[in-house]
Amino acid sequence: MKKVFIDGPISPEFISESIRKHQTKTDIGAHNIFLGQVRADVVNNKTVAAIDFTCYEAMANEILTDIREKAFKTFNLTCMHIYHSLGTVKAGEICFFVFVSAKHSSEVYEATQYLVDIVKKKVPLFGKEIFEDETHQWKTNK
Amino acid sequence: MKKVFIDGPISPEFISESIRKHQTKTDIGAHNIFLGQVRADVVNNKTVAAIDFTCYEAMANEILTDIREKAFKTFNLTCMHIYHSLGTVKAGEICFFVFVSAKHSSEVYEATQYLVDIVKKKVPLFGKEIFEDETHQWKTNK
Amino acid sequence: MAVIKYFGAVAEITQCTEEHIEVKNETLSDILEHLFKKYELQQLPIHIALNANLVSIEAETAVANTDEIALLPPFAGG
Amino acid sequence: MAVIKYFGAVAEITQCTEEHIEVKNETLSDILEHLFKKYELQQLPIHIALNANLVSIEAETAVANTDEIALLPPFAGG
Repeated sequence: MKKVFIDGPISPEFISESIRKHQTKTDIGAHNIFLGQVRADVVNNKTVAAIDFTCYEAMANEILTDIREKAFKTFNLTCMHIYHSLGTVKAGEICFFVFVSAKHSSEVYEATQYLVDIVKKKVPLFGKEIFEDETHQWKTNK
Repeated sequence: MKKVFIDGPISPEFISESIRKHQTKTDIGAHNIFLGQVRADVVNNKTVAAIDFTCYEAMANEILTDIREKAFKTFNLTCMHIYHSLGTVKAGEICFFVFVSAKHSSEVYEATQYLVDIVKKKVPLFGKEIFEDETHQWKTNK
Repeated sequence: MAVIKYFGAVAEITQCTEEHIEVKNETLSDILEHLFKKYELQQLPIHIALNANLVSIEAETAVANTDEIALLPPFAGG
Repeated sequence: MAVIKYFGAVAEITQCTEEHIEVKNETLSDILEHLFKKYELQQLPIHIALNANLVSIEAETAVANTDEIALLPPFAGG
């Protein structure tokens, strides 16, 4: 099982380091990266300052293993990485990083979208949206 | 006209710096990044070591301005950046970087694919694939 | 003892993330009915996982003292 | 003088990236026919740009001494 969960925000340096590691794989011609960034949404005049993520890790790891297997079977990929934050991620910071690589550009787009959508839908992650006044509400994926 | 052309490879640090600059834009919820990486393709037993890119810049800049305008009209984007290398980019290095940002994830995928495809098709860039034995062939987009 | 795990909005209401209960002959439905009443969870949209797999709440599933039951509010990853 | 620009595989054959020609009454087709013959470019798939805009090779377009004509081999960006 590959490491998916990261404490706190996913830094731009972590992303560039992930990209750099793929530069030795010279059969790759195309990378597609999705990044989820915490929005400072305004709800009833209150602004989201951060999201605090928690996870049912035992279940999440099983589901993520299935997701990886299915994606490698469905798409013609060279590499696939999924990272998600746990704990507090402030507005403007990155909480979700999907990284897909293939020989040709045509292979990557659908895989990225599939992974983003299925992680949102199937992985037991919970998000407490903390407003600037320290009240909160629970995030729900539509 | 925004700067598109970069001398030599696009470094992972350039990419992370671009990501970092978007962290102050807290209305963004989703980024999608496409990276084109030079493949060490084998043609008649010879391996591609690098691509040397040249460009008809006057024409490229006009076309890129049209592409940007059309993309902002067609897709609901917050930001859009296109970068392409000129000069020598070795196998494993990145020569093409498309970066699209929007409020919601559903907005970004189609825009990225549109931009990648139209840049490949319409921008007058030329690529000399240099083999390890210093012979070469001219790259052609299908 | 069976382990009951609470997450997110559910854990906020139960005010704990985990508790242990002694199971005799209760089915999954019996246990859940008891917990939903105890914590007044009826209004929440909750999914149930038994040993890390989603299950139907209606199922007359037997529960062993080695089992882990999780009460999961709507997912919010990404 | 009109400027003729050569790129990529075309520039490799012409062995220069730019040349200047004095235009009198020649159309774009006349000039291109001359250049294609001079450099034996007939076999190459070439697009033509007049002042940075793609044009049809067949067009009986007039050319001024301020114009820029570019001979473009297949595009290869990305």
